[in-house]
Amino acid sequence: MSEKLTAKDFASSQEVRWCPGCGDYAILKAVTGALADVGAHPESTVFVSGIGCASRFPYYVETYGFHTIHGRAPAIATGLKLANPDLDVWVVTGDGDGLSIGGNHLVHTLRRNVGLKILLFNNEIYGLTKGQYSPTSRVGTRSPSSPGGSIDTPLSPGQLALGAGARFFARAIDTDKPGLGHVLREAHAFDGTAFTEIFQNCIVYNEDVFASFTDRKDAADTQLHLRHGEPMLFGKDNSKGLRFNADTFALEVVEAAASPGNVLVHDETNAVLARLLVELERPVALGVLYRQPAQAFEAAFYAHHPTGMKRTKRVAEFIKGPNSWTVSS
Amino acid sequence: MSEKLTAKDFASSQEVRWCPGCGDYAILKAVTGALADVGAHPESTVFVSGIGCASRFPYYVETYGFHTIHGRAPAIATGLKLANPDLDVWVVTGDGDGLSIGGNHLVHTLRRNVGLKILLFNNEIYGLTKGQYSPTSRVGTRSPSSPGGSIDTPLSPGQLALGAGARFFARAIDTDKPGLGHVLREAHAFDGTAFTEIFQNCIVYNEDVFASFTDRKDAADTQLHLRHGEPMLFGKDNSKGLRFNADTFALEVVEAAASPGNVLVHDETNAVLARLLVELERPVALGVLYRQPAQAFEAAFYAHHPTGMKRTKRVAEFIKGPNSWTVSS
Amino acid sequence: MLQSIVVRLAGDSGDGIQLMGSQFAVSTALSGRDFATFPDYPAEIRAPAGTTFGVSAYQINLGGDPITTAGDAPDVLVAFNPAALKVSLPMLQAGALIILNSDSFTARSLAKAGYEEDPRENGTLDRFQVVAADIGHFNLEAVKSFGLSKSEGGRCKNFWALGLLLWMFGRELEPVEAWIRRRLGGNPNLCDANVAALHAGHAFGETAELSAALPQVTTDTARLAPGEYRSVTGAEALALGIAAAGELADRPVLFCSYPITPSSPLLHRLTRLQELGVGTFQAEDEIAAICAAIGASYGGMIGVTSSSGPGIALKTEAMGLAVSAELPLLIVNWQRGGPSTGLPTKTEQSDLYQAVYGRNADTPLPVLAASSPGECFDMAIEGVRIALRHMTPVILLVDGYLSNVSEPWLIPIVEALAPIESHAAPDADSGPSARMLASQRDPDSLGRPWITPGMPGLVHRTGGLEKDYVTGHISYDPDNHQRMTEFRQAKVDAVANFIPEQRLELGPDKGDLVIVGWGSTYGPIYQAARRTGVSFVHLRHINPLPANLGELLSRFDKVLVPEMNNGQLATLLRDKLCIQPVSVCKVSGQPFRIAELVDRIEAERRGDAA
Amino acid sequence: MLQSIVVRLAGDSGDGIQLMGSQFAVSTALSGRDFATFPDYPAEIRAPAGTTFGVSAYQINLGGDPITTAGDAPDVLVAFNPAALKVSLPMLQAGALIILNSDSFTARSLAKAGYEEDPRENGTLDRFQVVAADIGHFNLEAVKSFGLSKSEGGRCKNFWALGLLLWMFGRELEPVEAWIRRRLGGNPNLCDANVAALHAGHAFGETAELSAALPQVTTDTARLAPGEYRSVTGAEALALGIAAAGELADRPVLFCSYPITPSSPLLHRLTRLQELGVGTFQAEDEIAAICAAIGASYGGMIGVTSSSGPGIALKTEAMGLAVSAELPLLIVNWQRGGPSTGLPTKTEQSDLYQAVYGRNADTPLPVLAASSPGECFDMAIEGVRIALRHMTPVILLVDGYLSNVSEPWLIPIVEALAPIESHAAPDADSGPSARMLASQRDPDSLGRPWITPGMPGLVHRTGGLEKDYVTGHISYDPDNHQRMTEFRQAKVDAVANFIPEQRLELGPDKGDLVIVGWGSTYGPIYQAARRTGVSFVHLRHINPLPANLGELLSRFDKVLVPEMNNGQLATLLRDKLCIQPVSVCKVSGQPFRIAELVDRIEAERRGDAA
Ligand SMILES: Cc1ncc(C[n+]2csc(CCOP(=O)(O)OP(=O)(O)O)c2C)c(N)n1
Ligand SMILES: Cc1ncc(C[n+]2csc(CCOP(=O)(O)OP(=O)(O)O)c2C)c(N)n1
Ligand code: SF4
Ligand code: SF4
Ligand SMILES: [Mg+2]
Ligand SMILES: [Mg+2]
Repeated sequence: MSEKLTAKDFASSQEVRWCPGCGDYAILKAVTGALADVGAHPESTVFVSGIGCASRFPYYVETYGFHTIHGRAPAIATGLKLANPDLDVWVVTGDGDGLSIGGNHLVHTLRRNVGLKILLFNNEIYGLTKGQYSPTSRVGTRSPSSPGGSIDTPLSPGQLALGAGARFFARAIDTDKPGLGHVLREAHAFDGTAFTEIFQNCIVYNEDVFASFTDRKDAADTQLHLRHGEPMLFGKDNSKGLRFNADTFALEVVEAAASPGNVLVHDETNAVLARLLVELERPVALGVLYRQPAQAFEAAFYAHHPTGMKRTKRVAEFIKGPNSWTVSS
Repeated sequence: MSEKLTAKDFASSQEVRWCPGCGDYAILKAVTGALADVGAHPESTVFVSGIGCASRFPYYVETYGFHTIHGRAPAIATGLKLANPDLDVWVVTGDGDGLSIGGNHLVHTLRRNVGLKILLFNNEIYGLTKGQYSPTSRVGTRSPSSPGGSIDTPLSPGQLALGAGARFFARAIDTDKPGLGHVLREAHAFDGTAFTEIFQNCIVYNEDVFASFTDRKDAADTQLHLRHGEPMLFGKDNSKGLRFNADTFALEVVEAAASPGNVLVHDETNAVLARLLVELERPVALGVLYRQPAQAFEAAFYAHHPTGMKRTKRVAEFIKGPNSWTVSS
Repeated sequence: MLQSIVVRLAGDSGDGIQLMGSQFAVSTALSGRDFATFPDYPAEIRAPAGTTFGVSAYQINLGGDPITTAGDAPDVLVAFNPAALKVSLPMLQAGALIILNSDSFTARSLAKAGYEEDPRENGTLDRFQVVAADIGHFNLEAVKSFGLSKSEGGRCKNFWALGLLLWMFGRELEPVEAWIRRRLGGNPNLCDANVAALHAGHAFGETAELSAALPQVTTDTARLAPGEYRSVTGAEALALGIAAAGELADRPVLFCSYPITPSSPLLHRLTRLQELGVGTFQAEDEIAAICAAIGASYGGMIGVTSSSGPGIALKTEAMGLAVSAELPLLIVNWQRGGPSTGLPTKTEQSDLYQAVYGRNADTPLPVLAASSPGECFDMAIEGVRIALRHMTPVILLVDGYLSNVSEPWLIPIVEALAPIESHAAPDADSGPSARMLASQRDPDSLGRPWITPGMPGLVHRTGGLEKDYVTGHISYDPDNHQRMTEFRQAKVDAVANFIPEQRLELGPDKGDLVIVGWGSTYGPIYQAARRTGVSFVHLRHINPLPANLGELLSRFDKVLVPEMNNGQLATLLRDKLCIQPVSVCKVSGQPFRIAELVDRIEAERRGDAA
Repeated sequence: MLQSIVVRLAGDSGDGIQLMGSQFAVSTALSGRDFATFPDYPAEIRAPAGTTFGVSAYQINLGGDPITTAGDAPDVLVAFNPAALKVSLPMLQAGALIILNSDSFTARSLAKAGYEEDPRENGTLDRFQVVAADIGHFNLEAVKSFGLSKSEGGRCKNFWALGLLLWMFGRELEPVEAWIRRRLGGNPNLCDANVAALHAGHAFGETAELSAALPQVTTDTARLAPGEYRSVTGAEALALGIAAAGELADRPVLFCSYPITPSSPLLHRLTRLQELGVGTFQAEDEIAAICAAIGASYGGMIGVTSSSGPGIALKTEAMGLAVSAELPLLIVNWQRGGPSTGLPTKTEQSDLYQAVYGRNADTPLPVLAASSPGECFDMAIEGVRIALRHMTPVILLVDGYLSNVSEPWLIPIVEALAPIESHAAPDADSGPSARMLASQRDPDSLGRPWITPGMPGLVHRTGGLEKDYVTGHISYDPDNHQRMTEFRQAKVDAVANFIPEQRLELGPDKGDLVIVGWGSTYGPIYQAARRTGVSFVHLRHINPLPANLGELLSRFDKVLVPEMNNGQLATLLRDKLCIQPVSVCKVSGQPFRIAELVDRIEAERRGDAA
């Protein structure tokens, strides 16, 4: 497989079985495209998923794929990555799979910084099980299991990840081809756990929950596309910018023209800033919010393993222990 | 039981079975003391725990107690609190019980803001199972399961809790009677999940891990005891203070005398500040780092239950459904 | 006049087949017929239109009673598209009537269904009577005046077809019309359009040229016991049963669950029963769900949790805690196809091993099973009754598909049922000895008093470590552990002293062959036994088994055990009764057909079974 | 000269009893005796000094072979304090020799132990020979010169007592001395102090006035098969076995686990075997542990996980995934007392149900059991061999206490063992059909090729949904599910074609009574069978059972099944062999005593058993 592969080469022969109009289709296109862009090899790329609509993903990608059990994909992927660190291991999960039943594995994978690219398709609902509210559903969400509206305060994937010690956190919108493509490539390049939240539209059970900022027509005012080292500008002709108010410890919107000097420049290595960006509601911060590389878990694992998992001695050299004795006939 | 109970009244008849010198003894004394201080009633107070040395705690308190299974105490306590919101429910857990196997329940309990007082005894080790490294053990911790030193980046209980949406986070040292007593009383008064990390010395498997800041002799320089609305002063005669550097987004130590104006005043409702305080290593921030009340989960649960879990109708009124018909003989 | 008739509706997931089916079932009920249904839909939420794996079907068997299965082979098929036809064809009765939505037979949809040629033209359908109608077209005509979008208008076609069907079976339109108005009242225009489609379909039935081909059908009416009836699904009946148990025990119920197919419908139902003192908590996972339920029971409410196999697996550790702490709990398992994620939307009976034997250590607990949608109500009450009487967790096994299957149900009079007793807390003399009261057990049920936090003077500690039989304190004493292990077994065995003797459903009380069934296989076994005249025993108490079962079965030369698994009840009977049953295993995710059981029974009697 | 003798060392958790015992065991081994040990310590890390529940004990049975248990009743007791005496007294052989640390018999410690009066004075000890020595005092004398703190110095007393014991048994001091130097080399002063204490204790033995009372003991030496031996615990042997399996399969091993008593020692051991291509991963919980192991197997390493009952319960869902995806995996279960947290430090055999039946759906997998510390080595290899041959998860059951029990072990020659074959990946012709290769199975073992990510041209998808038997794609086809369910059972059944026939351990090959055992009950059953002359069959393969077992057992009138649970193997035998065994259940957390088995056997033969 020397000649460069295209997005089509990464589409499997399996019939895609999401609802017509599901945001997952756009994500699938973006991922196969990104795989082609980064020159991934099908045989050394693996998609590991849990259970859910999102987790159907591996069937549709022409690479190795493991559709496992609900919530456990990060743990299985960790074992896989330790067994073969040369593999490109992607984890696809949902807001239920990854944050509800699987929350703990996600947290521990992030703090260990295992070399996995984790894509969390957040549609703020349990799709596959027919639309119950999820850990990211907003308070008051009416669903089959919360006809009167949900009362649980939702989790913020970004805050939880950063609180767990994540070293890469990015965000994108399912249908934002360039934005999603960008973070997928950055995630692929990151050595450690690259955690990406993708706002995904479930047209059947949670249609348009993200419309307030995904609508193309006023995207300029509702979306902030971050670039490290560049001023945080948005709005029509980048007319607006963000400033940090040291008294309130909060970010505030300013007219860029008015105060060019104090428009904040994005520093993706700043965890405090990252948390403020995660909280922003208008505009919503997209792109790589935080990136602070550190040795990946598998690298530390092999570095601490004197022989790098190679067998350099034989059991015979260990089996006798300190005190053996011989019985002669 | 009208007349006021004393700490001794809250000590059960059970023989305490921790190792001689274990930090848990001091915590037990502080808790029974706090129960007496706040005028708790034995019959309406419950201690729920998981498994671990810390989780032995309920046996030693003369209240209701449920020593459950590893990591699940917050989930069991949630059911109990929903069943009887009038109870004072305390959860006692360890860094393994609460952050390793039980991490997910902790996270979801915090985001829901269930009315539980959670005490996490952090000794940075698995005590009961004879000393393996835990999720809070520092990198390089040598233990029976990491003879070459652990490679996992530890979790910060405070960061994880705040990332999960905790609305009360406090810290204390096992042997710091006033400091611990203070946070226990504050935790008891909080309506919602009050999460308290207690630095606890495991003399057998992790002796003195916290000595760098628990040592009485230089406590003044290594400990910052927070009080809402008061300047963050510490050191001999409060000679030092903390300032926020808006360029680096970091807290820095200043000579209080030199710059009285810009010594930061503690605002326990500021989540950004709370995260900076959690990170502080010298001095270590103690007391209530963060408190931002919101409706407790059980309150919302009963508010959303039209009859507050009372039976106001009989099954007979529901059982027929919309379409019933009669077969006459 | 037919004794009974089997009708199958099949179309795309998007065609509203399940809704059409359930409305036809209600109308069937109101017409005084007995019936049984079998909804059969794809695993995907909305599989791509036109594909065979996207076909959603609803089968109903109706007529004179007793109807106990959805029927082996449909006599009437309504096929909305080629894929639906293709999937259903192999099941049909020879000479069956097929109603085709002909304008769906485009080249594209034929290809999607995997038809090389049009089955209407290549003789494929010769063995059947075919009635083709441009349902899509006529429906659009009927609703055109409402100015709906094409797709909106198209979505009325299930009611057009239902109208036609109602004409065929000579049914009233009124109840369906009323239902539409209740359901779509919010959108009068859409509401009227659907009603119009319904009437149009009905009117279409009369049109001369068709009615020649389309016979009007009348079947026997049911000879059901007198009383008030409704149509009920397993999920509906179980939800009502749980609420009734709360009423009979006069305790609130806290239902703690994490969604999973096919258990979720129970959660959904229970959220609607708040005024009955029922609360629901959607936990972060199955472990948290059972733990919260345990916490609720510890706090004095009736803790209930529900899931299916994979989720139940996760609950097994916590079940041990409930057994050790002697706390009541109802655990419902809606069994689905496995192993692992397996066949989530297909039914199975393969979690019996897990229920009876599936825990670490010697951790016995009572296990029940429901035979039909309506019986889910009774078994929920029985489960809670046992849980409170013996202070133990109880597992209720339900075959997954019963969740959505419906049948006519003689509405029970809850007031007439025996109240559920629980062991009152003893009088507190407070002081240290009070603690011991928590472990003073009733001599017959071996249940301990249900002492809950908040009760003055009874303060005590409990947990998952072994406890002293008398004081309830932690005990590592060897003899005490022996005693406690035997006590826990004795407690479960004691359940047998409180449950009814096993009775025969059908047939002579001794003879050459008896069939032993459990769960939803009741329906097909009942019919097969009736046709062959063999005896039939059906189990509702799985653990412990009724005390007289061994003696009862010993009166037969051969014991035949049909089950939708690889022989799990057979294992239990060998273990507990030391008999050697003959297993009839079906693990295809499909219920038994009556005919296959009849064949097998006859083969066994001839002695020529493999 | 005695055939064998049972010695029990008992003291406070802090007294270093376990260390003293293991050193005495090594010395026993080096002296050419056979032996078996039983460490018995409290659940608490360090229970309060002087309490009965804080007593830590180490029992060893030594002498001429075959020694297969730690002995029913100690002939010699070394008691470091009153609590140790009180706990041990009921176990002693009449006339046993008791060595007391007399200066520990203070009023305070007597009270702590719950003695109203001094047992040395009220006749309690009349039936025994008592030798009192101020061990504490003499020890401090011996180490005084090293200027240690009182507590440090006091902690040498176990070596002082060991010295005395070594004198009693006429042993060399050198190996122990060498061990002390190895272990404490870092602290020469402390090291010398302990050595001095050792010598002082030994010298003390010679002193005239004592030796009168203190006999020197010599026992038979063992007639062990010639070869090189070592003393080994179950944890040591299992760790070595896992490493050996990796060597024999020529694959790295990834051991993924979460600490739990009594499983942790295996994890600790394996962290020391890195040069053998073994890696260890301490996961956040048991679910993550088995999942990481599954991921490792999916990636081509040998995935292994270990826990005890409660943790295994949490792993059962993931086991189903490994079965469904046909991935190899070794799951070790160190069985402890339950239910729930139960008796964490006590041994039991009560997870057999869970291992054989404890999963949702029809999810069979092979189950093995180890009979002795040394056999843990063989069973680890056998487990991995089966896992790789049949591409299936395998459960290995080990009775918890074997983890720390030691015995002399004839050191195996790993090079001489048969290599472990795995199903090589087929040649990739790439293209779509390559995917199917993943489900082309070996006709005998039914194992599929172990295709792992990274292999070019074999790219495919797998998972927990039902798969088409041929293509491996997702399949909801009813007949395919039937076929796959039967295939999964057939695969486990096929294991029986590769394992040795069941043989008799002892006794005639037919007769009135045969005892069937499994796991660690081998020891006491062996002795009891030998003394009573009955036949003895011991199982190492629990599922599937050896093909000839049914026939073998059918040659006996009565089958007696002693087990440390409430009758779980008996259930399995009824289920699989349709025989009716007689259960002998002991659930006290203590191993069987030989005498109680002998009594039971004789009662059964007389036919007067309850
Ligand atoms: C152990 C277990 N519990 C529950 C389920 C049922 N289940 C499957 S997917 C899912 C949640 C899916 O939500 P999410 O992860 O957000 O994925 P989505 O379908 O929304 O893409 C649940 C509860 C399961 N399959 N296994
Ligand atoms: C399901 C289960 N897994 C594992 C264990 C073993 N276990 C008991 S306590 C514990 C960790 C204790 O550590 P921590 O919570 O920090 O408490 P500590 O003993 O340090 O106070 C573990 C792993 C268990 N009892 N149950
Ligand atoms: S249910 Fe929602 S998430 Fe699932 S496939 Fe359909 S649209 Fe997509
Ligand atoms: S092991 Fe450590 S934490 Fe546990 S009781 Fe002993 S000192 Fe305390
Ligand atoms: Mg979702
Ligand atoms: Mg700890």
